[in-house]
Amino acid sequence: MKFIIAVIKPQKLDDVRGALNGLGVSGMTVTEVKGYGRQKGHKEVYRGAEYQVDFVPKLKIEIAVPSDQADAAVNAIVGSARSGAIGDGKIFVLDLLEAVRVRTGETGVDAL
Amino acid sequence: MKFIIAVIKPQKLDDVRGALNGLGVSGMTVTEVKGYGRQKGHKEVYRGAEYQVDFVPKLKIEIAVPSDQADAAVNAIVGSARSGAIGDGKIFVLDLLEAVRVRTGETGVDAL
Amino acid sequence: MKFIIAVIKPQKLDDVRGALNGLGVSGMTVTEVKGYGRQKGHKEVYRGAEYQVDFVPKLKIEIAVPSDQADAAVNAIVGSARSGAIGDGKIFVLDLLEAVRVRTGETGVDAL
Amino acid sequence: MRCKAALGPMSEFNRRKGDGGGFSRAPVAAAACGKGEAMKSKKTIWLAAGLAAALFAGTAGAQEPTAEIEAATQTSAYVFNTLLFLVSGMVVMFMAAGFCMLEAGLVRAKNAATICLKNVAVYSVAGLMVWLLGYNLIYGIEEGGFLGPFKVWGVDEAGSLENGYSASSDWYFQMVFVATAASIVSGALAERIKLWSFLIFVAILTGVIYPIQASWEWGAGWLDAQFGFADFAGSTLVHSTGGWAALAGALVLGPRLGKYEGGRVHPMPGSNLPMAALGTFILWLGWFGFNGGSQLALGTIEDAQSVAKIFINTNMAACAGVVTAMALTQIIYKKVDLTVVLNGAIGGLVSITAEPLMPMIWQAVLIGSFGGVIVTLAVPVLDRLKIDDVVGAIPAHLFCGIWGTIIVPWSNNASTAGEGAPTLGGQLVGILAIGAFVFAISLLVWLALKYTLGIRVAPEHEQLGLDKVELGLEAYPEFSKG
Amino acid sequence: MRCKAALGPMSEFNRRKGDGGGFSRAPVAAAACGKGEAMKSKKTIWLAAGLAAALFAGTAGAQEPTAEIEAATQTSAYVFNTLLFLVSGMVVMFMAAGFCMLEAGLVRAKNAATICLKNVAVYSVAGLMVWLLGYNLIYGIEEGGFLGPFKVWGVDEAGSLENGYSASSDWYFQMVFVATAASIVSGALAERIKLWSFLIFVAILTGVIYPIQASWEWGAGWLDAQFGFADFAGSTLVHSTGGWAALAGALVLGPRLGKYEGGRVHPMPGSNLPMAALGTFILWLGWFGFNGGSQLALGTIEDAQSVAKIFINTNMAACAGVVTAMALTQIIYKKVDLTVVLNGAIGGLVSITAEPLMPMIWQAVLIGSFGGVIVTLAVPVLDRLKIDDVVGAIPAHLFCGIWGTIIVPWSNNASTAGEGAPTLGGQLVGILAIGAFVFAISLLVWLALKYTLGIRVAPEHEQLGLDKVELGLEAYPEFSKG
Amino acid sequence: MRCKAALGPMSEFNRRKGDGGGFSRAPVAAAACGKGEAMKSKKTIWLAAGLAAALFAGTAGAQEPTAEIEAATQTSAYVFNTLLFLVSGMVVMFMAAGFCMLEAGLVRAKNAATICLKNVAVYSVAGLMVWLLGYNLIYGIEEGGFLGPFKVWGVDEAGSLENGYSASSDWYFQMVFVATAASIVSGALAERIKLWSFLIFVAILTGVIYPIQASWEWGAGWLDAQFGFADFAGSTLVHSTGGWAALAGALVLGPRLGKYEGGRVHPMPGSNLPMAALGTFILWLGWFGFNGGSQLALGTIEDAQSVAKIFINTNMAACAGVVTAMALTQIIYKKVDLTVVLNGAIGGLVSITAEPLMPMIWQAVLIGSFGGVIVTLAVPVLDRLKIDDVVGAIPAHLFCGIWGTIIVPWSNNASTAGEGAPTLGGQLVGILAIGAFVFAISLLVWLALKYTLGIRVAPEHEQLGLDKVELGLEAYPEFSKG
Ligand SMILES: Nc1ncnc2c1ncn2[C@@H]1O[C@H](COP(=O)(O)OP(=O)(O)O)[C@@H](O)[C@H]1O
Ligand SMILES: Nc1ncnc2c1ncn2[C@@H]1O[C@H](COP(=O)(O)OP(=O)(O)O)[C@@H](O)[C@H]1O
Ligand SMILES: Nc1ncnc2c1ncn2[C@@H]1O[C@H](COP(=O)(O)OP(=O)(O)O)[C@@H](O)[C@H]1O
Repeated sequence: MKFIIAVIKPQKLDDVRGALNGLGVSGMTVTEVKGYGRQKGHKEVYRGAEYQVDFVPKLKIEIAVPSDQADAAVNAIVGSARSGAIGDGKIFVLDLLEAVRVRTGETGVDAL
Repeated sequence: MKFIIAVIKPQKLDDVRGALNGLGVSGMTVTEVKGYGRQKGHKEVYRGAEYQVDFVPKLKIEIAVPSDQADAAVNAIVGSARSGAIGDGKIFVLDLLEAVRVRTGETGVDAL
Repeated sequence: MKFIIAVIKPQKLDDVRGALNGLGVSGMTVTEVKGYGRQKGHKEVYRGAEYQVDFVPKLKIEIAVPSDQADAAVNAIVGSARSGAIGDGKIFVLDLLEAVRVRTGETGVDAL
Repeated sequence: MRCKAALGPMSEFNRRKGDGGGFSRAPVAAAACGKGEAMKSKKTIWLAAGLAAALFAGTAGAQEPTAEIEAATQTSAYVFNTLLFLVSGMVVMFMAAGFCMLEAGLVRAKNAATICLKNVAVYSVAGLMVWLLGYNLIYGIEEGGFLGPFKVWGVDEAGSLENGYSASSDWYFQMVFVATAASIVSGALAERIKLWSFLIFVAILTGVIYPIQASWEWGAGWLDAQFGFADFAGSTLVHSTGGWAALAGALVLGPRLGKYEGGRVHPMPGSNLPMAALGTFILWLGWFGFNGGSQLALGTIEDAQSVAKIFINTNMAACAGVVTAMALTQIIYKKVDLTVVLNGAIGGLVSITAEPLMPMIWQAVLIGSFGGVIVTLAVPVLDRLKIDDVVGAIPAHLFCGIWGTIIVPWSNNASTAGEGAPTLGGQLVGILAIGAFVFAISLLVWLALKYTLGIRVAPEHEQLGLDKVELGLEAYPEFSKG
Repeated sequence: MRCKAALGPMSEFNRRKGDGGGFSRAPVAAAACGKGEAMKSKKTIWLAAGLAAALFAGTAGAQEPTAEIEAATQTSAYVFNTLLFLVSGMVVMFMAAGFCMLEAGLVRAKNAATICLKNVAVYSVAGLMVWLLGYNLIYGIEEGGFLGPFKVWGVDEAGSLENGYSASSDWYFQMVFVATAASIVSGALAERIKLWSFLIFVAILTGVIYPIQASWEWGAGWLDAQFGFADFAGSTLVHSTGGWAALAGALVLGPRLGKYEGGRVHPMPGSNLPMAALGTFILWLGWFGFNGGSQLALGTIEDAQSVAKIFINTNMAACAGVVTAMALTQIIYKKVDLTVVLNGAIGGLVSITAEPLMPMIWQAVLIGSFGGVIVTLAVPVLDRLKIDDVVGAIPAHLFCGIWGTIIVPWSNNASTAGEGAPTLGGQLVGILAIGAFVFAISLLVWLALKYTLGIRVAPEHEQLGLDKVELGLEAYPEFSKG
Repeated sequence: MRCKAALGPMSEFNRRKGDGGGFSRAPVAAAACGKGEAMKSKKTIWLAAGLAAALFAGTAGAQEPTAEIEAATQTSAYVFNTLLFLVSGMVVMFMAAGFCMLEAGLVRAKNAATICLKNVAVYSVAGLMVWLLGYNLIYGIEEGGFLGPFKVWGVDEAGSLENGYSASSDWYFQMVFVATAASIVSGALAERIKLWSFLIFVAILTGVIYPIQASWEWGAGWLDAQFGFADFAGSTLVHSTGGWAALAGALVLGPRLGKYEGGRVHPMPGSNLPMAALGTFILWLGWFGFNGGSQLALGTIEDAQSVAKIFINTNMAACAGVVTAMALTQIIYKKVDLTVVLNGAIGGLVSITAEPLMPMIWQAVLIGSFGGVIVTLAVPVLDRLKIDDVVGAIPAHLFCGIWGTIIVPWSNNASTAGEGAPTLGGQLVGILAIGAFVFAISLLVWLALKYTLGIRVAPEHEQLGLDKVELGLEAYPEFSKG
C-alpha cells in the first residue's frame, strides 16, 4: 500500500476530493499547513512597515491507497489540483507497511 | 523503527495517551485534522439552507516506536480508540529509517 | 529521496528555515502540532483549580530532499533547532518513493 | 392626545421637521384645538407653551383637569428637548458599532477586517455628506416641495428659540439616522464589493438619495403635505431606504462566488457569532434612542409619557421578534438558528419603528412578532431567488420596514387619532414612492459604478478574501482557519 | 437627609414602589417631618414639593437656610424623574449584552453560540413575562400583603401626576431588573442544559418567582411593612434571587462531564477572555443605571446629589473588588487570574447594591473589597463541593448579594438615619425569607422539568457541544480548535 | 458668546474648576459684561442666573432681545448640570472598555488577556487614587499655585448650591478623565512590561503626576492664571499627558523582542481587528461625553447650544480623521490600513478636544483631518526611531494632543472671543510646561522601577506571551495559533 501526501491550494480541496472519489478512494485526512517553496510568499505593509510573508496557507491531504491505485490517485490529484500558477503544490508518495481500521480491527487493504 | 500515524476521534485522545504510556511509549505528536471516510459527515441547516458537512474533526497522532514495540502500540491504540461507531479512525504504519533527538543529537532508538 | 519530519519549538522556525535555505532546500511544509514527550508540560491554576497541561505547542516541519542531502538537512535542523533545553524536539527520516510537482508534473528529484 | 393627533399629517410634519417639536408644538396644538388661528408673536407662544402643556397633561390618564400643573420654564423645556436629541443621538451613533459587530460576525473571517473598515468609513462619510448636502436637502425644502436646496449646512441657532431646541442637537440626531441607513447596505453587499466603489455609493446615498426622499416626508415635502403619510421614526424613510439601496446593489453585484453553485445554496457560516450577538444587543440599545428620540420633544409631561411608551413598544416588538424567530426556526428546521433569531430581533425593531407610540403593548407584540415571521421566511426565499444578502439586511430592514409602515393605521387611524390620521392608502403611496425612487436611483448609480470603476473584486481576490487584497492584512492573523 | 431617613422602611418602600419616588416623596417627607398627617389634595402636594425640595436642599452640606431656592416646576420634576428611569433603564438593558459577552467568553467555544442565544432569549422572555404577569404581581400587591394579582399590565398614566413620573418609564426600569436576575442563571448552568427547558424555567422565574419575592419588599408587601428590610437596588431581590435560582439549577443539573472526574477538578478554560472583559465593563457601566436609577427620582437637588453619590460608591466598590481579587489571586496562586478579577468587579458591584447611598466612600471601598474576597475564596470552594458554576455567578451574585444586604445597617442605621432604619435582624429575615422561597420554588421547578422534559443534553451531545447539537452551527466555525 | 469669551482664561478656569460651571457662571458672566464687580450674596446670584441666561440666549443667532425668556429654576439648572456630569461621565467611563478592546485587538493573542487585565486594573487604580490623592491635588490648589494639598477626598455638597451642580457628580466626571489618561499608557507598553511595575506607575500617574499638571490649569493654578492657556477638554492635560508618560515608558522599556531585529521593522499584526474596531467605536461614543460634558453646564439655553455644537465638532473631526487616514494609506501604501484608520479616528478626536466649541464645522473638519495626517505619518516614523508603540498611542494621543492645543487660537482668539482669549504663546507655554513635567517625572519613575523591581519580563517569557507567564492562562486557549 502507499501513503500519499499532497500539499495543495486550499481552494482546490473540493475538486481533489471529487477526483479521488471518482477513483473510489474511500477516505482522506486533511490538515491545514503553511507552505514554503518556489512561491516565496509576498510583501505586505502593516502600519507603514513592509514585511515578507514567507509562508502561504496550504492544505495537506493524506490518503492511504492500495499500491495499484497509487498512480491513478497521484494523477487524479495532479489533474484536479493544478491551476498552472506557481504554488500548486507537491505530491509525495511513501510506502505504507500496514493499515488498521480501528472500529473493526481489519488490516491491510481491507482497512482502507 | 516504525512511524505510526493514527487518526482518532478527538475525545479519545486521553485514553489513547494513557494506553501508550502504559507501554512506555515516551512521546507523541498530535495534530488537528479533518477527516473524510465512511463516516460521511452530516447535513446541517444554516439560515434555511441545508448543506452537507463532509469533513469530521479528528486528531492525528504520530508516534515513532522501536519496531518491536509497533504491534503493541497499534493494539493499544485500537483498544483505546475504539467506540464501535463509524468514524473511529485508522492507523497507518510506516517504516522509519532514522530518528534524532535534537537536544542531544542521539539517534536511532535512543532518540525515541 | 527522503522525507524528513522534524518537530521543533515554535520560536525556532526562522532559524531552521534559514539553515535549510543555506543548504539549498527549496521548500518545506509547516504544521502546528501539540507535542508530548520528556517535556511533560506543566501545572497551571485556573480559577483556583490546579491542572496539568500535558501538551506543549510545537511546529512540525516536513521536507522532502534528495537522499544525498538528507544528512546535511538533518544536521542543519539539529544545529538550528537546538536550545539545549528539554523539549527541543525530534527529527524523523522516512523513505520517499516518489515526488511530483503538481504545476508541471515533474517527478522525482526535479520535483523537489 | 386627541388634540395632538387631530393635527394628523401636521403633527407628523412636526415630528421630524427641523423646526418642529419643542415649543412650536404648543401653539400648533393649541391652534388645532382652538380651531387653528396661527399664533405668531413669541409672547403668545410662551403662553401657549404653558397652556398646551397643561392641556396635554390633562389628557394623560383619567384625572381631574390639571391645568393647574406648572409647565417647565421655557429654558427647561428647551434643555429637555435638546437633551433628548443628544442622548438619543449618542445611542443611535453607537448603532454604527452594532452594525459593525453584527456584520463582522456574520461574514467569513477573511473579510471581517474589511467589513469593519467599511462600517467605520460609512459612518464617517455619512457625517460629512449630511453636513455638505444632506441636511439642507431634507429640511431646506419648501412645504409640499419635491427637492430642497443643495447647500452646505452650518450651525445657526437663529429660530432655535421658537423651535424650542438647539438646531445643532437636531442636526446631530438627523445625521446619525442617515448613517444608519447606509450601514444597512454594507452588510448585504459584504465579501465581494470593491471598497472605494462602495464608498462612492455611500456618499451618494447619504448626501443625495436619502435626503431627497426624507425631505418629502420629514422635510414636509409633497408626500407629507398631500398624503398624510406617517413614518414616525423611519421604517420606510431609514430602513427600507437602506434596504432598497442594498437590494439594488445585490442585484447588480451578484452573489458571492460559489454561493449558489450547481443550483444549490452553499451556506457560508458567519465566522464569529458571539460578535454578531453583541452587535444585535447594541442595535437594540440604540433603537431606544432611534424611536424614543423621534418624539422630538421632552419638555412636557405628555412628551415624557410618549417617550416612555415608545421605549416599551420598541422593546416588546423586539422581544416578540426574537421569540417568534426562535419558535419558527425550531419548528421548521428542528433547530434554533441563532443568526435568524438575531435577524428576528432587528425585524421586530424595524417593524415597530413606523409607529412606536400609538400601539397598545399587545399590538406592538404582534407587530414585532410578525416581523420575526417575515425575517424567518424571507431569508431562504432570497436565497432561492439567488439574491445573496450576507447578513439578512433586506428581510430585516426592507421587508419589515414595509410591513411596519403598512400596519401604522391599525393603531394610528381616524378612530384612535381623529380625522387627518394616516390611512392605508397614504401609507402605500409613501412606500411605493420612496421605494421606486430609492431603488431606481440606486440601481442607476450601481450600474454606473459597475461600468466605470467596477464594483466587484476579481474572483481570485474574492477567494483570497478582501482583507488580504484590499487591506493587506488579516482580521485574525493568528487563528488558523479550519 | 435625617428627615428623609426618618421614614425608615417607608422611604425604602417609596424607593421601589410603583407609586413611590418623584413628587409623592415630598409630602411623605414633609409629613414625616411634620409628624405624619397625610396630605391628600394635589394642591398641597405641589406646595409640599417645593417646600420639601427646599428642606432637602437645606440639609445638603452646611449652609444657611436655602428655603429660598426655587424648586423645579412640577413638569420639570416629572420629566427629570422620567428621564432618570429611561436613561438608567437603557444602560441596565445593555447589561444583557454584558452578561452575554461575559458568559460567551467564559464558556468553551463549542457552546458559545448557544449561550449567546440564551442571553438574547432570556432578555426577550423576561420582557414578555413582566408584561403578562410580573409587574402587577410586584406592584399590584396590597401593602403588607403576600401575593399580588395575576394580571396583564397595560400602559396607564392615571395617577402618574401624583407619582411625579411616567408609569411607562417605571415599568421599563423595573422590567430590565427582572431580565438581569434571569441572566445570572444562564451563566451558571451553561454548556450542559437543554435550551427549551432552560427557557421554561426563565419564564417562570421572571413571570412568577422574582415578582412574588420582589412584591414583598418593593411592592410594599409584608417584608417591607413588618421588618423594615432594606435593599436599595437589589443585592438580595435581584442578584441573590438570580443566584439562588442558579444554585438550585446547578444542584439538579449536575456538573459538566469530566469537570470533577477522578475526584479532581478539571478546569475548562474560557474560550475568549477579551470578550469576558468586555462583558464585565458593560455590566459595570450598566450598574450606574442599576443603582443610580434606583434612587427613583431626580427632580430635587437632594435627589441629584444622591444619584451622584450612588455613582461614586458604586464605582469605588467595584474598583476595590478588582484590586482585592488581583492581590489575593497573586498571593494565593502566585499569578493573577483574570477571570477571578472580573468576578471581583461584579462581586464588588453586587455588594454595594443593597445600599449604595448611605456609605461614605471608605465604607463603600471596604464593602466592595470584601466582595472581592468572597468571590476569590468562594470559587474554589464551590468546586470542592462539586457545584459546577461555569462563570462564577453564584459567588458573585448570591454570596456577595447576601453580604451586601447584611452590611446595610453598618451605614444605614438608627444613628445615621434615625429610628425606623434597617436592622441586622430585619436584614436577616429578608435574606432568609427570600432565599428560602426562591431556592425552594426553583428547586421544585427544576425537578419538575428534569422528570418531564429533561434538563440535560445527552453526554455525547455535551461532548460535541451545544452549538452543533441545539443550533446546528458553530460560534467560530473557521477557527480550528486546539 | 462674546460676553462669555471675554472672560478668556477666567472662563477656561470655570470650565474645569471644581467650583466652576453652573450658576457661578452667571454672575461671572454678568460681572464680566458689567465690568467685573464681584457678586457675593446668593440672592443676586439667582437673579444674575436668569439675567445671564437671557443674555446668553439673546446672543444665540440673530433675534430680538429675548430677556423675556424664563430661565430654568435654580433646582432645574442644578439638576441639568449634575445630569450632564453623570451621563457624560458614564460614557467616558465606558471608554475604559474602548481602550481595552482596541488594545486587546492590536496585541498578539498571547498577550491579549494580560492587556485586558491591565485595562480593568488601570480603571480601578485610577478611581482609588483620584479619591485618595488626585482630586484634592487638582482642585484644592489655590489660584495661581503650583501644588495642591495631599488630602483624601470625601463627599461634601457644601457650596454645591453656589456651584450649581452636585460636587459628587463633578468628582465622578473628573475621575473618569484621569482613568482615560492612564489607559493610554497601557497600550503603548503592551506585550513586554511587568504587570505590577506597570500598575505602580499607573498609581503614581493617576494619583500625583496627572493631578499636579491638571491643577495648574483646570485647578486654576499658575498656568491658567498667568498664561491664559486654554485646553477645553484635555488634548494636553489628558491625552498628551498620557502620551508623554507612554513615551517615557517606551524609551525606558525598549521595543518588543525582534521588533527591530536586523535593522528592519518586523510588524506584529494585531490578533483581533474587529475587536479593535469595536474599541474605536466605543471611544468615539465616549468622546461625546468627554468633550460635551466638559462644557460643565447644561442649565441655560446657551449651554445646551454649546454642548450640541461640541457634539457636532467632535464628530466631524473624527469623521475627517478617518477619511484622511483612509485616503493617505491608500495613496502611500496602495492599500487602506484598517489599524491606521482606527488611529485616525482617535487622532481626529484628540485634535478637536482642546477646543471643540469655538470652531466652525469646516474648521473642525480640517483640525481632525490633520490629526489623521499626523497619525498616518507618525506611526512609521516612531518605528524608524525604534520606539515601539504597540497600538499607536503616542501619535494619536501625544502628537495630536499637541496639534489640537496649538490650533486653539485659530478659532478661539481675540477677534472671535475678545481680549483675554488664548494665544499661541500661551498655548506653547502650556504644552511645554506640562510636557516637560510629565515626561521628566515619568522618566524618573520608570527608571526607578527599572532598577528596583524591574519593568521588563524575561525574554523567554516575552516569547511565551504574558498571558501564560503572568496570568497562567490564554486569552483564546482553543484557537490554534498560526
Ligand atoms: N521540498 C519540499 N518539502 C516539503 N514540502 C514542499 C517542498 N517543496 C514544496 N513544498 C510544499 O509545496 C508547496 C508548493 O511548492 P512551490 O514550490 O511553492 O510551488 P511549485 O511546486 O508550483 O513550484 C509549498 O508551499 C510547500 O508547502
Ligand atoms: N484512505 C484513507 N486515507 C487516509 N485517511 C483515511 C482514509 N480512510 C479514512 N481515513 C481517516 O480515518 C477517519 C475515519 O474513517 P471512516 O471511514 O470515517 O471510519 P471507519 O474507519 O470507522 O470506517 C476518516 O475521518 C479519515 O480521517
Ligand atoms: N516517540 C515520539 N513520536 C513522535 N513524536 C515525538 C516522540 N517523542 C517526542 N516527540 C515529539 O518531540 C517533542 C519533544 O520531545 P521531548 O521528549 O519533549 O523533548 P526532548 O526530545 O528534548 O527529550 C515532543 O513534544 C513531541 O512532539
